Amino acid sequence: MSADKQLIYLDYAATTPLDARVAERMREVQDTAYFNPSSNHLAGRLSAQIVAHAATQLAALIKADAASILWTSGATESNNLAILGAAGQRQHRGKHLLTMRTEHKAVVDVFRTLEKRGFEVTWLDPDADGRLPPERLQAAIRDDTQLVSIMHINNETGVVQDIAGIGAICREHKVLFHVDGAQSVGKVSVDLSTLPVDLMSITAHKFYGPKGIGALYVANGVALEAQMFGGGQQRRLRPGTLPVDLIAGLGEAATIAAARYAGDLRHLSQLRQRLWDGIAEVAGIKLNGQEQGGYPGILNVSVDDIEGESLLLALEPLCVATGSACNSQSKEPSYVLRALGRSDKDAQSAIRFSMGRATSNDEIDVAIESYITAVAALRELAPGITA
Amino acid sequence: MSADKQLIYLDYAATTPLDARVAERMREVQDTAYFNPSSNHLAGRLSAQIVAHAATQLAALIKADAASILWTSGATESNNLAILGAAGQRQHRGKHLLTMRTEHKAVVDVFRTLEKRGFEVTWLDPDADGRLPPERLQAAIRDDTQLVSIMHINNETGVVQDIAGIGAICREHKVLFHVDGAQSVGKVSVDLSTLPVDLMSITAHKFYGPKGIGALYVANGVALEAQMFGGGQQRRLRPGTLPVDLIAGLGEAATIAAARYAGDLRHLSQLRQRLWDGIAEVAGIKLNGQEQGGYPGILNVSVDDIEGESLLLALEPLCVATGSACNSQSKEPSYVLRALGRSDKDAQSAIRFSMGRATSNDEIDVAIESYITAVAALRELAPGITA
Amino acid sequence: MSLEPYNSTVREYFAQPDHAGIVENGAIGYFEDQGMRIRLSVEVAHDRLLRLRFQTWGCPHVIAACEAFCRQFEGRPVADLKQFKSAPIMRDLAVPVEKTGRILVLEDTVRSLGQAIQDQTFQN
Amino acid sequence: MSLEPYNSTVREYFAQPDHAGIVENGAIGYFEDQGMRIRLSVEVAHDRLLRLRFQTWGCPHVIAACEAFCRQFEGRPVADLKQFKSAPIMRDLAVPVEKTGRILVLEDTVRSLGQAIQDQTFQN
Ligand SMILES: Cc1ncc(COP(=O)(O)O)c(C=O)c1O
Ligand SMILES: Cc1ncc(COP(=O)(O)O)c(C=O)c1O
Repeated sequence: MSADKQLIYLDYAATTPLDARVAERMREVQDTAYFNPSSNHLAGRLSAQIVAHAATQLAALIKADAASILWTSGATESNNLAILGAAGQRQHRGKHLLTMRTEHKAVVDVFRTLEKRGFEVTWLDPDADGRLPPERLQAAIRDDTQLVSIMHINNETGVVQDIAGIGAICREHKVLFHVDGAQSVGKVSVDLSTLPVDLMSITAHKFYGPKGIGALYVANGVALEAQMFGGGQQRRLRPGTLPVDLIAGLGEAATIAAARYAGDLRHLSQLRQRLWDGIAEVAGIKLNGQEQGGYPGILNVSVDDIEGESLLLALEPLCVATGSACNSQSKEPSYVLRALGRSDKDAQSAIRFSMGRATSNDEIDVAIESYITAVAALRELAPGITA
Repeated sequence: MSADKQLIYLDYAATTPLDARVAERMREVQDTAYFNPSSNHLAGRLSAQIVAHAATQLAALIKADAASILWTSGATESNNLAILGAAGQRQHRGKHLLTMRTEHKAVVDVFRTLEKRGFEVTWLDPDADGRLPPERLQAAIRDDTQLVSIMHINNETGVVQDIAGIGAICREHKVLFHVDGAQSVGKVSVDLSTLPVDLMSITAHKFYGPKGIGALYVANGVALEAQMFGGGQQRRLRPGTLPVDLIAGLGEAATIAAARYAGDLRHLSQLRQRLWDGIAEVAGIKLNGQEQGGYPGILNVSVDDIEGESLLLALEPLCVATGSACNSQSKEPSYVLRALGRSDKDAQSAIRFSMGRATSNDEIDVAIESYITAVAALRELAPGITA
Repeated sequence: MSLEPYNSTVREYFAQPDHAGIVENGAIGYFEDQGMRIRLSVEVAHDRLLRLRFQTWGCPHVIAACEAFCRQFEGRPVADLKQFKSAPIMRDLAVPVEKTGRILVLEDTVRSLGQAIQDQTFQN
Repeated sequence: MSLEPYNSTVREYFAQPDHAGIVENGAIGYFEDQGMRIRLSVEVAHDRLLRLRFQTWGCPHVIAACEAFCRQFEGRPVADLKQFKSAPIMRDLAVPVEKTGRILVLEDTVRSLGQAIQDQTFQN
């Protein structure tokens, strides 16, 4: 339990290291094309070309048009721009919006803000496995519904939503559809040439790209109100000097992801199975999310009669998350797991293991042993009184 | 005039290359502490410590408290958050705001947005040398004035405003004072332990730090409305996964700047003098901005009877700016120079040379020759008809 | 941001809770609140707290507070229990303010333990 | 973002404006609008545009358009001037839409030149 021990990082859903080729590409750009892509001179145009190339790389990953890519600082900003921007743009037509209770904070808090501004938000519940039944969405759509926002892959549980089915319903009702793709783009197949999606949030640092850069996919013809002002960059939708090196890094990460995500998924599936096989026998353990069909990079489990914070400390030097990593400051039991029907106590004991490209069988084996040992040790501390 | 020739970069006011030590620090963090600083485990805490250290580095540069540093994606976002955030927070007290006509677009466009939202903005004019006489500000302040926003160093002309004098007037009238310090922090002395400033926007890429990261200094006790929502990061004022490597890079750039800005200023002064001495004899040339006392990294000149875009092309492979680099897409004559009393034609012919740490006398000499030659060549194209 | 949430004492006591366990046939104090549960048990001889043990369902600070209490009071006169205050422990363990309530559960458990010792004494 | 604003033809004509200058005692066409000014001068012989020169205050596209016009029409019959259209030049030079108006100034100048030649002819 000491900080000196070698860290075992199983928190890839929080953030990933830079791919070596991405880092190299960024260095190259930093050295030779560190210019402002908006500058109207040779140097600026060099950087502008790099930005344009990165847009084609990201567009190729998601099978979209490069012109539909808007650069942002990450998925939080993309979600804010998509939701506030679309709601604002369409409010004269109606003020009803739809989302789920299990969305990331960067969606939930945006809708809460819109509620304060006079919008009406319907918060849909998932089934016990975390999925939204399309009929439930269908039933909630009204004449004045303007926007539906549903995430692709849940950051806590790995639950995968039926984006095609949900999108089809939105199209049918002519409602805009935003998808928080922070946990999916670069990790699973995302084909926007067939998926009926209008807006999708993307962040590079979840798929081995740089932190501090993301994108918003904006389908052709979709209008948004800008949320930041100043300068003519990016069709006035999102001003600010473009970080050409970060954008180049995102582009490179996208190209790498396109080539290897299928292999990554096989690797992750095997790791997840090994981990689950190793801890499934712990008394009172419960898997949070889908048994099958979820994103294999995440395994989220609760366990009876264990205090979550002590469990986390007992697991050191394993680096895993309790609740949402993006929100782990708060000691509140995860609202995502509560929405899946878990009790406060179950939600409080939840641990999210999230694996990545570099995760090895050995690390999984250490994780298994640590988990079993930690649960046993904490149970020893409180026999009988923990019923 | 061909792209093959070696670029001569004289656009440091648009953006700067990474300092080698900054790049090294970022690599180190990318390799060993790429974690999410909000993650509640050993790895996350490692990254959190790096972020905390960077805050002390930036705070030391501006002589402020580390707790007053809020991380953003750059000065555009900082300006938006400061101005929209302060105006929103204080609107129940009054809706009058004060700024200058010569601010950066990332301030101007924010105030334009506030005008559309029902705020009243007074746009102060500078004197012919670009400075705001404090009396003019004093006279414009009303009982319902809530915020004054004045930039420290102008990005087009290098004009330096009297932040101490302006701030004193704001304090006296209990009006919040925001300073766009994008062109000053890291380049000149900024001492917030004595300057009466409530909010200051900072961006790393103007002082040899990374692009895509900036900060907003928020003085103790100053309340802002958040402009982005989601997650509990940064006291809910600015959510999103913190880019630990970029933040570490900003911190390092701040430490380096603190040690060398005085020497940089001497170097720049000498270069600017050399450049001005070299071109001052061109017929019809006019210096835009302060003769003395401006920021020495920028020299902005107009010249009679020359079309600016052709001048820019004729100067290749010199990389210089016309109008504002951050806005050089638009071919409109610079509104900043117009506010200094320049005619459209003069503004249109303006060239901003901006020098940096790596600029050499040789490069200045090439710039001088190119400028003289280009002006002569274009005048040859249109003798007589250009009166 | 998550700067170090546990000081070295908390880490030490959490890693080595030497006084975890139960004293068979000892006097028992118990309290639960705020989702935390603590059980203290003690063997008393010659009006002294001879062997002091704890069990708890709680966060690392609660576990460390229990261990700290046992270390401090083992061997001392029963009468000293009356003087127990959680404030010094909170200081030693650098318990964050939002957790203060949890540590007060220990105070209640100690009171309950004192009562149990008294009851046992009267029974004999 | 500033992707390449000038194609290779614009760059070539801008760098080598071979037809820049004025024909002394030639017929002169002049027009100004949108801040652009163009002067064309020509020496006419046997109803042909023998030597064609331009002067201009304008952006690179305007300069290149003038040069392109001179290159195309030098040596051709005066009557051809009537057929001049700026559209093909705009295409060859990939003139951005927002600059279309500027290039139309060239059309007006060519018309003025045609008129001047006619006037000169009548004068003679
Ligand atoms: C589902 C989801 N949405 C949004 C975000 C926010 O992304 P970022 O931190 O890049 O702003 C995250 C992760 O932090 C996430 O997992
Ligand atoms: C004075 C000034 N303010 C704001 C900005 C915007 O900074 P950033 O591009 O980092 O958002 C700039 C430069 O672009 C600037 O020069």
